[in-house]
Amino acid sequence: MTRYTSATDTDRAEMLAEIGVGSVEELFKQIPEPVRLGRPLELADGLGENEVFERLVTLAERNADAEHEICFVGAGMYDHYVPAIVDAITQRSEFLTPYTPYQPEVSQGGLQVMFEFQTAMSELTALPVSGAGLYEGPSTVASAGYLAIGATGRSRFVVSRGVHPHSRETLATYAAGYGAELVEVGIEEGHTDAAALADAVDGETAALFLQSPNFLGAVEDVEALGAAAKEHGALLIVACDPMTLGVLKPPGECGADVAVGEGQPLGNRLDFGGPSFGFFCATEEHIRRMPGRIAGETVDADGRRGFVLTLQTREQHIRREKATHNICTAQALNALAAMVHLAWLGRQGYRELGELLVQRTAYARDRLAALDGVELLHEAPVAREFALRVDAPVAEVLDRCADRGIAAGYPLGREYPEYGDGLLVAITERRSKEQIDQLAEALGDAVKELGTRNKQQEVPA
Amino acid sequence: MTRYTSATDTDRAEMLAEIGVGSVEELFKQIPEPVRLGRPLELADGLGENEVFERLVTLAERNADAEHEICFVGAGMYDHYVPAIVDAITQRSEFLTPYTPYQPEVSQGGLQVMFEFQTAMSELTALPVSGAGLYEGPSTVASAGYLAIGATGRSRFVVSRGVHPHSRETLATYAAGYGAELVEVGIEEGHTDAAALADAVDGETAALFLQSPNFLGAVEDVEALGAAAKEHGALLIVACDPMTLGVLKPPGECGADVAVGEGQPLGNRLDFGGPSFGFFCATEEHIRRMPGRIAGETVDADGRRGFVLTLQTREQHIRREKATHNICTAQALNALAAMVHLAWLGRQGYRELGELLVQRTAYARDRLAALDGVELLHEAPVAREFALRVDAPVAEVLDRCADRGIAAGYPLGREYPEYGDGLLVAITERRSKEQIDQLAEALGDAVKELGTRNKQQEVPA
Amino acid sequence: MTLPTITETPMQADRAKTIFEKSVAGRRAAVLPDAGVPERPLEELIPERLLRSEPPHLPEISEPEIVRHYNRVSRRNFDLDTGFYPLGSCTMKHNPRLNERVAALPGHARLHPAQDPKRAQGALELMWQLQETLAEICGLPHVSLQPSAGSHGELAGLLLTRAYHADRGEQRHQVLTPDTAHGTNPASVTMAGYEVVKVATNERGGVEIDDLRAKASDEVACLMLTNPNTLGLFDENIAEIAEIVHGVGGTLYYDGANLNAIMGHSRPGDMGFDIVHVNLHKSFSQPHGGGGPGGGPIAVSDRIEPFLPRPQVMRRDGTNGAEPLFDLDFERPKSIGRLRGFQGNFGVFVRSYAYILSLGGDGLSEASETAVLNANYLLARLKKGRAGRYLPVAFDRHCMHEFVLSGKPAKTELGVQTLDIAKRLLDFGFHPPTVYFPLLVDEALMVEPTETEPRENLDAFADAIDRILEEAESDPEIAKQAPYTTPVRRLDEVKANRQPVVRQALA
Amino acid sequence: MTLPTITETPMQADRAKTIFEKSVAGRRAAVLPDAGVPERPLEELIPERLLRSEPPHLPEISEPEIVRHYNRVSRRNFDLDTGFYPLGSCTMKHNPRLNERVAALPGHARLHPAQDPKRAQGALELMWQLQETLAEICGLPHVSLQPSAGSHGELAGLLLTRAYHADRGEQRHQVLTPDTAHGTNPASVTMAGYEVVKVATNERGGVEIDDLRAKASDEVACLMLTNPNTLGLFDENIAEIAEIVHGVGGTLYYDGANLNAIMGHSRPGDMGFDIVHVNLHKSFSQPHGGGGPGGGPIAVSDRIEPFLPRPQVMRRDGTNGAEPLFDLDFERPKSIGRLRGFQGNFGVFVRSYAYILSLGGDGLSEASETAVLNANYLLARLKKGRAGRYLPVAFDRHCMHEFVLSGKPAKTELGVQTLDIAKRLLDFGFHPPTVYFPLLVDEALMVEPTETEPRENLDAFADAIDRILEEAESDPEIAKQAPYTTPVRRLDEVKANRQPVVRQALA
Ligand SMILES: Cc1ncc(COP(=O)(O)O)c(C=O)c1O
Ligand SMILES: Cc1ncc(COP(=O)(O)O)c(C=O)c1O
Repeated sequence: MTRYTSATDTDRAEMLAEIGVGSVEELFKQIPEPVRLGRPLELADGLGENEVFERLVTLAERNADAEHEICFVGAGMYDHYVPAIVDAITQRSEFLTPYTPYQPEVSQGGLQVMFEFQTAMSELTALPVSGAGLYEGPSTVASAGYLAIGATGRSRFVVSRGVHPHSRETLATYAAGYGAELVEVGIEEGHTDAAALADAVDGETAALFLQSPNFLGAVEDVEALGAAAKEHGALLIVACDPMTLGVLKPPGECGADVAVGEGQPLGNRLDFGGPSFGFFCATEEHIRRMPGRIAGETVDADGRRGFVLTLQTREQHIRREKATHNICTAQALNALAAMVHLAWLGRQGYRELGELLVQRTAYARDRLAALDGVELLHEAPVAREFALRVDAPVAEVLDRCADRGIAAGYPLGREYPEYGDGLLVAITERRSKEQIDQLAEALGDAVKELGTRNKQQEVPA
Repeated sequence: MTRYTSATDTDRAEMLAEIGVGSVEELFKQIPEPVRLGRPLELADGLGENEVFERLVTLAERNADAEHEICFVGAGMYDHYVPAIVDAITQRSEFLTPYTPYQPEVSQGGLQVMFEFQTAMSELTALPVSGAGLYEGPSTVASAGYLAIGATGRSRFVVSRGVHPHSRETLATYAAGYGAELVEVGIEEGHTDAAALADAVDGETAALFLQSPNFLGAVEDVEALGAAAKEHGALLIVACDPMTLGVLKPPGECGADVAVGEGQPLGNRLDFGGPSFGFFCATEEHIRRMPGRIAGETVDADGRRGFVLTLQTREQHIRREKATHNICTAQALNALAAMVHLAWLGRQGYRELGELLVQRTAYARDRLAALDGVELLHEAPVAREFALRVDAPVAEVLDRCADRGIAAGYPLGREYPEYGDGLLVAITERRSKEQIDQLAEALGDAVKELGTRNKQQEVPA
Repeated sequence: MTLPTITETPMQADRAKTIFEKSVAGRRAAVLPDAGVPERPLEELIPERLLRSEPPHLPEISEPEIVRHYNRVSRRNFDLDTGFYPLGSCTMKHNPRLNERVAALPGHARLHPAQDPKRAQGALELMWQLQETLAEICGLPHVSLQPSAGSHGELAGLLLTRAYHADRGEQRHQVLTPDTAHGTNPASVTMAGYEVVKVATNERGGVEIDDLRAKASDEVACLMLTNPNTLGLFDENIAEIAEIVHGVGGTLYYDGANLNAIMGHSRPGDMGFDIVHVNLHKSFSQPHGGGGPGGGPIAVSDRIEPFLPRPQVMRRDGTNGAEPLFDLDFERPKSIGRLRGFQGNFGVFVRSYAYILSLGGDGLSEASETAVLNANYLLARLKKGRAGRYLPVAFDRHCMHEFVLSGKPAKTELGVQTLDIAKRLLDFGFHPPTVYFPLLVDEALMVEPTETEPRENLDAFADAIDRILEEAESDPEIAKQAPYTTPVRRLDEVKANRQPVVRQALA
Repeated sequence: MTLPTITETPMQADRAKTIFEKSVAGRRAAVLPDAGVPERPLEELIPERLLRSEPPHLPEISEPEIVRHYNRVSRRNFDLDTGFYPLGSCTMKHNPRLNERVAALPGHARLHPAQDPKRAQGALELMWQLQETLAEICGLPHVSLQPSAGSHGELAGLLLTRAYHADRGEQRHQVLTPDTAHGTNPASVTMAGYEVVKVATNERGGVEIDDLRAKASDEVACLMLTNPNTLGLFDENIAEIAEIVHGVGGTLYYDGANLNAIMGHSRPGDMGFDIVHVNLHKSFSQPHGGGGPGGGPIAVSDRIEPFLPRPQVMRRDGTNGAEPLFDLDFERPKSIGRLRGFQGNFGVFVRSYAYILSLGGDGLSEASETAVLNANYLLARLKKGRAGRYLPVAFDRHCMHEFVLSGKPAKTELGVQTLDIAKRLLDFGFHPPTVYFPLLVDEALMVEPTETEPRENLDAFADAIDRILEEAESDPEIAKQAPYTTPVRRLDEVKANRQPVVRQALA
């Protein structure tokens, strides 16, 4: 077995002598007999490094990953290209292996990165304050709810059905704890139903939750929808996709009080869903209610510039039951990855990438909608993902495409039974025109073969 | 196109102004018109990082590599497991991106590693002096020849046919330059023909070249064979496989004056043949003729311990045409990989690995030799590789095995026409008993199907 | 002019500069592929009022300079791969690079979380195997890998408790936590909508049974406990404690931060706990990453199982000798629901699973033994020196994998506080222990060496502590003004809090 | 006791200790798999007299401590990813991490070099494409990728020359090299069995034509030239030079170390060169690795082609529209033979090919432009300051991608040598230029900024040089005793040479 330890028999003997006991066993005597295990763990014996490697390779190769399949699946996590410098930097021991920066004098690296990250996210969302990152998107949405309750003293959430189903579900899970009622507002032609929303938001509402682009890919008119929240003194909480903010009006310019979202598209690999990070930005007034770590600038005893964890009186380790959140270990390394990716994209590249997504998405949408047996689920403007209806069983269509090495999209049925024939297709800069054309072919063939009606027959000869 | 540069149009304009020219073009005026290219290079336009990545993935996937094929090919380079810490350490910018340590004050990292590497190689070979590494095995053998000429003032090499064909060929190539005659001594039953060798070595002989285990896998009796060299005052140059020296008597204990070899098995990946490194160890008396960099210990102005490149008067940058070798850029990073691998193996692990190879090789040899239509090419003792004869066209046998995901070995025919039916099979710690059994099955089937005689028929019913 | 003398270290002299300050308009690193499709004006595709007018001020900088920036910045961190990091309660054990390697395999790293389970069998099997393994280690049969870290696991555990009681038609409002509890425990309690009730600590460092008995009632939903607790001591009364809490119908929650002490020796499930969280980034070697990512799987007993988060990884036996099939179960009617997006921090699971495969059952139990040996050895070494006088151990027993010293005598007798000692340790090249926690101990120093430290490092640390106390005996100012050699010296946290500057002002 | 003052930097205080000195008997990192086969006594398999009696004294140390050791040791290096590295003739340009990523793909990294070409088509195509690309850049139609670095390429070129002449029944003994030539050129000449004849340099820094003419004879096998030469100057007489050498039947060898100046602007083949080596680790971004690995492919003209090393990558057109097939050609009857094992430093080829794909033709030519711009800008900046007086440029022309200053005035007027300036630069955080080369220039400083440096770094370097000269004006001792802040200060090389300690003494 692999040990990663140093103690030899000699070490052990000498150390025990120093402690003054005869065996390690003696040290374990403080565990009362009845709760001792008294048998070896029923786990396999340890392995050498190359054996573990082979074992993991074998498992990994039983997954159809985006390097071996053309991946049009999105639904919140996207197959963006992670530049090589992201790996090189995040794998540096100096970033990979420290703990949370509790000793700022020897943690300036991590703290400065947090400060830079906060600046970048604040720029992206056009909100003045950003935290250093939370777990991932959906739980970050739930955390925003917790802030809203504290900030408004109210406990009713109005949530658009366009918000990611995972976020809505997680919000509900958390709400069962901190106590809040959820009201959902439906979707009409791709967009949040504005009229229903205006009705739903009232003086008891702590927060209105929107997402743009919403889960069906539609770009929402956040400003217009958010007016109801402003009117009733509810917070406007907007979930957004950080890869679209080079093109879309940022939440801060749409009246959002809080912007949150899934950080994965920024420098984080798919990893079957994690680790990634959630971002959390807000207006100045909420700074002392923000969840999680925040780095701040200051000076040292000699006047040198430096960074520290700040406003720690919000946090669990200082405030305990009065903390604004319970989070401790978060996702610092993932936030670093995002920061490096953003620096690599740069101001121009970030915008260009957003535009590239819009253009290719428009092409793909037109191309697929033109297929027999395929139509748009909605015609609302989209940025990087769009929803289709296919005239054939979606699961089977996806299997057919998979046989041709294409992951064609995300089936909407489980989470939106009303769109049982719905398919969500996502585009990244890795998805070339040729691949989109391949998808069109595969999807077209699949729908033709599996279609419930045969279009040919409909057309009079 | 990707640039990796910083100069913006503004930078360019201001820099040109500072230089006092109107355009970059003007700076290129020193190139006379007739030798200017005057047209763009006929190369594709540059690509974005993700496009280059996709392109290279596509190429890479058209190779059958040892992660996707069970590799029993050796012939000088072996599919050993490279521990993950080797990559982590060699990929650190601090080791990856400096030049040769010309400024020792800021190169102590690299210099100390060289010193450690020299110590380790000297331990492995049981010779007191080691250089910091040359290109790879075969050219290092040739470099040893150059040293022998200088050391003896003679120019005749006696070379065992058991020395790697690439080494013999490279030695011949070099010898055409520095002027030396090559005499080859044949193989008998796997071993260098001792009698022929004793005849071949004479008072004009600069060096005797042996390899152990030799190319056919046989462990040579270096001491006995080397006696002829000692007798005639020729240098005994021994090429060895560094992965066998935990088990086999080291060259330094067999009377070798120089030990050389291919370093790939130590911490270096296969890489389709390179980069790896060659090691070069010698007795004390040759220290001032050694090729390439050597690090030495010293102290700094304040008395601190430190390391420098030493005995530089051997080298081209100081001695120019009088240098003991022309090498400049060598393979420092690959030597670092070896050092980390050796430290990881450690004294015990290094020996255990050698023993593991011997045991599995013995098993594999017995197992394969028992197959119908397969027999041993020789019965000499082996350490980690052995030679078979197969009673079927070797190339076709290999194709059949490849169809079953197995690279069965190295065909001897090209380099040893006398063993046109010969197959060299190599074992590493990655080749499990199960894989050896799989090989036996595949090889057995292939030989049976392709065999020139049908063994069944031979046996009287 | 005289010869230069060193007044600042090179790193101190290199003042912090952010990447934004290195930005020059027009520079860039990334080059994107051409769209390759017929392009249309943006406004045709998305109404202009929904578009951004000006791109955000991201840095404009070339790739080589980005690399240099972050490489240089990285060196301003102290990290585990450089030196001893005995941060109590954090289990700073070695982070094997093998785990990084296997996590990076494209079959893991580029697997989309919404991939059809049929085409993600390897990933689901890995998760299932990890679940089984954690169940065996914790002594509880059911595991959910969803929680993203310890505190997320705590919240999950409390929500499970709520669901469990609700399912029985009960409403309970209190959660008991000992005064030694980690800050996340009470914070989680509040977040889960409960009220914290503190339980006192007895003279052996365990739960004060009488106090517990007094506070146990049908209002109590749960008792949260760490065992060994944050003093590094195993609570010998655990069976009785469990009986009391179960007696009033509460659940027992095990904060697994200290699991590294007892792997293969004792199991929370066997102690009577109903719910356990495991910190994959502590006991199971996931690197801490400067503050995450981590993983906080929970293991639970049968009665809690119905409420586990959705989706749950499941294994279906193959029929007629076929391979088993792995799937995600979304149909869990009593589930508390999702705790997060998708299935959890899968990349962390890969690393921890690789770690467990490497050590095996025997290796895990040996790891705990060595962790306990190391802690007791270091404690013994310290006791023999000046620390024995100025930094006495808070509860004088053999410890488990960590121990807590009190800096009270140092403060009163020498005039140096725990903080000063911690800062002075930095000059000696050590990361300080956790300080001022647990709150119960005055001027606490909480030391956890972990099993992966060789004895020499423990000796060197003990010697450094002794040197620092020796210095303080002759001049306490040395420690009070420390550190001297770190990239920056003591930082003004008050200023940072008063006028928070939490982002860079940009044009 | 007074408060500690810094007398050494933290790294200076951390004295060098080798991994062997950290070894403790019985410790280990690796765990090997079980043999898994019936084991037999070793002596049964290999005669005892051929066996090793005692294992070598390799370090005995745990994995975490190995990592710490090399991480700490690594920081004692200055590296390109940290700062400006204007080492003349070495082309310290950015090393993109993309290239490391693609080289590490298992299809490359774990491909056995003896794999049947049928099953290594991707690798062979890559090599073939790289050959084609280098041919186009060099203006010579045939390429061998075999040589492992520049000096290996030089040797190859000279052996090719020898084979070429032998094939014509000629025996020649001399090789001409200008006095500005790099040390590897004369060393290669000797190793290839030729005699070096030096050619003088004219007042514009080029080859002295009269001297060349005088030395050109039918004894001359070859002229080796760098162009731009090691002074960073393009030899305007190159056409005439070629004519002279070709006139006497010699070959022209191009040392490609300075190719970075002219990519896409001028081609050695068009200048009349017969053989060119390319340093993949200079112009084509392979990281230098602290002294390798590199790659030194050669490109040659038609008349040299028959003699190229074996094996050669070849492309066979597919019949009937099939894909082309790539293969290794071993049947080259006139070949000089192998220069090394297998096919060359393939991993280096992958990196350089990725680099070329990234930049493309336009990018390469722009890289050369920017390299030349940067060099001239830095030269202009330096000239304006004190360097103009104390470190004048050796040949006052526009330079190409690098330039050479002479420290002679600094030495005579200020009493500081080039070495002192170099050492003092270390304190300013810069890697010094190449010093004392080319030999022709007294107290030479050879500065090559490369295209990947931003202007600010050039400015900062110029400012540092100015500061150093300013210091020297008032006190030359400052430079003479420099450096002060590096991990060690000036090292005693004489001692190292007198009693060489080239390995650690072990038990
Ligand atoms: C005792 C204890 N409980 C809980 C936690 C919280 O764990 P996490 O940081 O994973 O949320 C910690 C972490 O420091 C801890 O030490
Ligand atoms: C001008 C010149 N020629 C030749 C060489 C030798 O190249 P290599 O180090 O690749 O052998 C160098 C390398 O420094 C050089 O600068």
